[in-house]
Amino acid sequence: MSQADDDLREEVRTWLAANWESDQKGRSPAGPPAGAATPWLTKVVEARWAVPRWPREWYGRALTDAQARIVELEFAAAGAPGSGQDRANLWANTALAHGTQSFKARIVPALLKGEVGMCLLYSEPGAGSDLAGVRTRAERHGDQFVINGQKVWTSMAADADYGMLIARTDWDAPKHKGLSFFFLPMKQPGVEVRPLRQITDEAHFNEVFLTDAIAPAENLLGPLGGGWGVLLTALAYERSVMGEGARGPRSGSPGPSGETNLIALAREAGRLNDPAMRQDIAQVTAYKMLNRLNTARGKADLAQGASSPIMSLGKLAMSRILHEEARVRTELLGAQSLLEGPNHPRAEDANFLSLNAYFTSIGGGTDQIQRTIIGERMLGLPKEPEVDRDIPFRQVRGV
Amino acid sequence: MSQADDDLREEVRTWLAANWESDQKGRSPAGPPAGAATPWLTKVVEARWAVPRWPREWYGRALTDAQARIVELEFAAAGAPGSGQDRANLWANTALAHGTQSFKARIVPALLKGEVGMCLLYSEPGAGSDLAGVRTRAERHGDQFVINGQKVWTSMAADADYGMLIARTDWDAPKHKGLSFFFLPMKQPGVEVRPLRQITDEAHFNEVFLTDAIAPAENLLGPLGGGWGVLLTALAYERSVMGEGARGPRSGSPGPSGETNLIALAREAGRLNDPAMRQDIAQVTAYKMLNRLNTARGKADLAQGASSPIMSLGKLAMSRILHEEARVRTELLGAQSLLEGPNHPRAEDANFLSLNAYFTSIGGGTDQIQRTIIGERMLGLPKEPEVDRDIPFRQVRGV
Amino acid sequence: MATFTQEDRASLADGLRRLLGDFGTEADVRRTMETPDGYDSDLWRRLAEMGIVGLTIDEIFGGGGAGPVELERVMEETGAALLCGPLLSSGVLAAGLLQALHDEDAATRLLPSIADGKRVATAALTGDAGGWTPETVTVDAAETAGAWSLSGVASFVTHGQIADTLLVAARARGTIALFEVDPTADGVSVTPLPTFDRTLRLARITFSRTGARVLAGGAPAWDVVERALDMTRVALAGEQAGGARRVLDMTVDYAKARVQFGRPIGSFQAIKHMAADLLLETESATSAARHAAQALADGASDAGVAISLAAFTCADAFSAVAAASIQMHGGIAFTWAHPAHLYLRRARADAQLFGAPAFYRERYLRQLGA
Amino acid sequence: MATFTQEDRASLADGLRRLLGDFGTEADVRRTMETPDGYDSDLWRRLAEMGIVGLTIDEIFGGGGAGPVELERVMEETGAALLCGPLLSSGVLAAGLLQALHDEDAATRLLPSIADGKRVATAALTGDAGGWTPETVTVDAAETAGAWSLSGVASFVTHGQIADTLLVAARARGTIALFEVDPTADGVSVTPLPTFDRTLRLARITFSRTGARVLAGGAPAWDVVERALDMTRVALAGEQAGGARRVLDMTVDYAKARVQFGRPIGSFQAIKHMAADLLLETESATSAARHAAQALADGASDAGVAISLAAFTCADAFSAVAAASIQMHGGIAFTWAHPAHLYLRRARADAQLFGAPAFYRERYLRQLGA
Repeated sequence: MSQADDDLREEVRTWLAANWESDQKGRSPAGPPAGAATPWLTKVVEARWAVPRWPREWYGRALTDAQARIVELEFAAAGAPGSGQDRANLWANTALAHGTQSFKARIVPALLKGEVGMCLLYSEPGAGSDLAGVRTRAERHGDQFVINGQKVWTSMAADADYGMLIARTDWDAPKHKGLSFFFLPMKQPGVEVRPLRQITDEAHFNEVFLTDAIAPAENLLGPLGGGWGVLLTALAYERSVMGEGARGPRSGSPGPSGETNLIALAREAGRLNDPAMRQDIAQVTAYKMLNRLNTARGKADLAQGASSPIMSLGKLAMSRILHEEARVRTELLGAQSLLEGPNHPRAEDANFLSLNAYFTSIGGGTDQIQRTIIGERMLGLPKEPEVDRDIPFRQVRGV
Repeated sequence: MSQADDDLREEVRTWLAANWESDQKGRSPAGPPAGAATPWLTKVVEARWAVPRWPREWYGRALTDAQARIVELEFAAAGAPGSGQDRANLWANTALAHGTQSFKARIVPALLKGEVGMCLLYSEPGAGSDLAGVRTRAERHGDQFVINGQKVWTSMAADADYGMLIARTDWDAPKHKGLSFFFLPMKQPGVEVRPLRQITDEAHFNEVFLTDAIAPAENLLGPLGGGWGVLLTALAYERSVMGEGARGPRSGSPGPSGETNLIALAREAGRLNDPAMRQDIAQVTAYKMLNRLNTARGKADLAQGASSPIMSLGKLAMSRILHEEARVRTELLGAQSLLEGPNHPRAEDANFLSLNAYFTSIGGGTDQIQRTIIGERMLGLPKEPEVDRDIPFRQVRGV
Repeated sequence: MATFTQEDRASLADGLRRLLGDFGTEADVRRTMETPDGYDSDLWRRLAEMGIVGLTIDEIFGGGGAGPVELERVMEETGAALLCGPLLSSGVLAAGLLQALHDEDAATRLLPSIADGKRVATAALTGDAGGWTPETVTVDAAETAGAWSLSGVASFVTHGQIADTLLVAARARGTIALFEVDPTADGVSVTPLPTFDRTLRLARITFSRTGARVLAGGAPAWDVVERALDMTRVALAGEQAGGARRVLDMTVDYAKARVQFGRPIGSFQAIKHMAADLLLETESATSAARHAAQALADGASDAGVAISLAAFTCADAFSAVAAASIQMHGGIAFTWAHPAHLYLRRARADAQLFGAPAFYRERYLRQLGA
Repeated sequence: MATFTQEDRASLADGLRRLLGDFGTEADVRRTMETPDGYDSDLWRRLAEMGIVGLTIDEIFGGGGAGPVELERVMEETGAALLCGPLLSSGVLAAGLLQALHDEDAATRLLPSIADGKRVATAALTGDAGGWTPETVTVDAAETAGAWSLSGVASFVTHGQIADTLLVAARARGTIALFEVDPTADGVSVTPLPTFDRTLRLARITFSRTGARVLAGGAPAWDVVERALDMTRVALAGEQAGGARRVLDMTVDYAKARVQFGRPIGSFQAIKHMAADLLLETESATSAARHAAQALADGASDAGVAISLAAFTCADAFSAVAAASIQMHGGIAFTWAHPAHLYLRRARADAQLFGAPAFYRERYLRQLGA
């Protein structure tokens, strides 16, 4: 520990002691939710604690990662939110990395202070696994882009002020090269948000219909036709946050099943002495523990600078955990699993989980896509022939 | 039942009564093994009972399939071998369908009478799943072909008089179009047979090294460059025989494990009351029963002329059965499965099966290849892009 | 009993498929499953007219006189279409009890109106624990001066909330006997149970000194229940096999049509190989269900083994196919508007209705003498 | 006990990997596994010189004074190379017993020669039933005038046929005590057992009034056995994790190089996705083995849970990876000449050596309080 580190820690502590009262609102790791703006967040930003890794001209202190961790640790110790946004605020990082000076000057502070709500306009009915196949059309007219198309699986769309949008600006370029990335203003007539009813009978997501929606030219992030690159960095931020166990907007939630563990349920159901069930209970419990151990080891490797393939295995592992837990819960409940509703909470758990598990095994890239990514990026296995890669997008089958 | 059918049945019965003594040697469904030639087989052939569906000029009676079944049933009832070779004799059927008149005249009767031993020269070290990728070279010199290359997984090669050989005669044609099919004489200096030691520590198969081996031009079956078509019909015969439960030369054998069933083993091991093991035992026993039911239903559909996807599922099902049975046997034995040898027959069963199961899940097309075939031929799912299909073979990667 | 040729069975199935194609579409299912009664009285009438409701009821009682083989084929069609309604409860289970019982009077009184669909009957055979074994019966019968009354609880009663007639298994004189109860009688309270499978209806029924008509003179009746349950298990197996096949067909069609990365997703091995495995499960389920039906029809000595095999094979196959189907469809099948989850809900319900797969695997092994 | 930094551990592993790369190649393994003794005395000497054999033996006895964490890392390397020899029997299990026992004399007499590899010791802890629980001990000890003798049977004794010293668990005065036996003593009969894993050596040993030296004064010793077994389980988990990783690497390399249909087979989803699943199993095994080692080193209260978790996770992972590897290689891995089956044989052996995965899953649940 250097003297500089000690001084820094001292400075943060002193500042927190002087400014933090612990009754304040928290933040989601993916950035403050809409309307989460608080005097506190503003204070944190102005005191340059929100993004200590960033340069001074952008509310930062140009600290090293190690130093920034010190700041985050002190904030965590005090239970104070708002720091570490240089790692975790998907929106602000994307804007800072790719926005124009004037746009950044306007949007970045607002994002850090939680003054604007955001959503993701990535997936389309025709572009799920194949995100680069989006067909939402953005055409330049003077100093603005006119956007037409449909997006889906957008959470928080109703409250959002902006959506990070990937749209096609060039139909003659190959699929990855004709895309552009925008901060699309959501509060306008051309944007219609319709809740999407899920198989769980909930509606956490929306379809977003874009009809001559307008994005000012300065809301273009990155170069025209360079949207895929911007999207990849944005997805990387998202994954890094998800990797830390926080649930990004496109990851699943175990739902009620989290409330009680399998052993408790088995005891309650009088099945804890069934040797066959015990094997299943042990295995699912083990899968969960192993996923925690893998994540911890992956983090440790990364902390030591060693690259680790483990992180990207987490989602695949979680998918198996959720589906297997649903299966075992159902078997433990037997006929009870026929029922649902508030009077049958255990059945509700098992049934909800049996459906919501697909959220993780499909959402944010299906298990099949994950296996391809792991095989190619982690194990270095060769890609398949890509029939749609180097031809004009308008000639791709199905377009 | 028509009068003609009754007359036929009567004729067969009378003939069998007059000629068959039940102390004679049996035949393998894939055709008489080498050296299985018997006076009896000769008798059957000359009496035109061996291939009743075939035309009269080829030892047959031009009977309908229904009539031929009557003949086979009578032979089966008497326990007499030799009939039904028009369905089951891979070698004779292939020769009859594709050989030249003079070649057929010489080879077909010998095959029906079991006077010549046969083997298959299909797979190569570089052409396993991708059989059409064979690189054994056949070059025409005057009235014969000179053959160089290596074949593998050939059973009965040491005793064989001929091998059915697929070799490449045109390297500038696409992979499927440059192949030709031969009856290769095996007893010649250019053919070296080396036993292949398997992971089971047995050697049922051989590598066959071909060094300037000679095949007379008249041993070419089908047109030059038309070998793939001939191979497909040959494989179809093989599958139809295998589909009937008989094990073709490239299908697996359950080995010792067949001798005792799982319930008996569990009782012997004192594990029959373990509820967890009982679930596994029930499931594996069920898989076996289901495979029998599927085969029976598939045959019934075929008998009614309805096409049935079931037959081609049998190999995939058998693969699961064998691997799962090995797993359950091992779990039942516990520490005993560490051992092998004559003093530990149960361990020998489990360990042998755990290895030999790959014979079925890899041999004759891996489970993965089977799933592709089932998906495309049975379910009509589209093929993958084939990077090597329409280019000269010499340009194919890896050649 | 009437005899049916292969052609009779095929035309019966074809006619039913056409009827369900007209009046039992996905839209009809979605509409019907939201109604309190959970069935479409109009479609029910048509099914009765076609002879489906009374299919296995003796012809002397106005039924079709068919057996398990015909029933299984019919259920493959209703399973494929996710038919909502009391066919299994009334036409199969309740009718099966009345035909297995030796009670001429009850049969004469009840079977004709069950066959023509005007009467919906069901059976109350188990308590809150579920299980469908004699031990799980929690209704007691008492006789005073030749008059019987029932007290206790029956649960998981399929379509109990719409039944005109309840056939109740109750403890009487140290055995299990069957009783006929009018659900509107005093002391009967019928509570609908919320079901995860919204095409299903279940009820919990309490009896408190409820007047009941004893059937077959109160003779021990659990063997009768088992015979009716065997017919029901065969029917359910057919429903599961038919459901699995329809889901597989839907999924394969989608895999051919859905293009990602410039290719139909069915051209990717991940999807293609899953589909091949599902075909094996589906064909095995069909084989198991039809084999069980034939064995029961033949009165084969191993019919019980065949029925247990079908019970867990078809339950697991339908569940596996319905579950994999959602994964193979991807996001679109995560929406309420897509039918995939309706099949998964049905598959999960069918797998528990008269005993779970693990129960039947254990039973199968016991029946095999282990 | 010595302290090791991350760097120390890395260089220890690197040095061992180089040594095995020179003298523990596949060819060496194949040659060694066909010898009666099943180990290469030359390589054994080098391992001793490198401090591997005595790694976890206290420094005062000439060992390396290392703990479970270093041992686990080392075993990952020996597992990857399919090392043949009594490392686990002598350097881990027997040495572990002597270090857990309070018998200064035995420790002083035996540990130094075990550490320098000149003495091969092993432990006889179970009978013909296997099981490695006190109930499965089938050797009885009798004392007459201060002299102890053993009678009975011990089986599955690892490397029992080459051991210079046997540490035997026997029933004495109604408890289980440990005894030291010279295998050349009267009444000892050592029968080698044929093993499916040809890189392993097992023996069955019978004792008939065999003179034995009682250890720790005949104090109840099963807790000592459990402590030595915990160290052994951690070592075995490391061996399994290392074996799984080597097999996965081999398989991935082959999938990149092997061309069929004009493409490396690793470009097909069927192979690629299998490999991805195997990576998850392999990483989980590595995490479980290292976590168990750390927990044991820390004397954590949940070390037992961590060790059970590692025991079945690493056993199942190694078995699954070795089995899938053969399928992914195809025909070439069905030949004796290909190493894949050597790993499958080792994986199947390791999964049974000190208790099967199902046994450890059950134990894990009990240790979790269920």
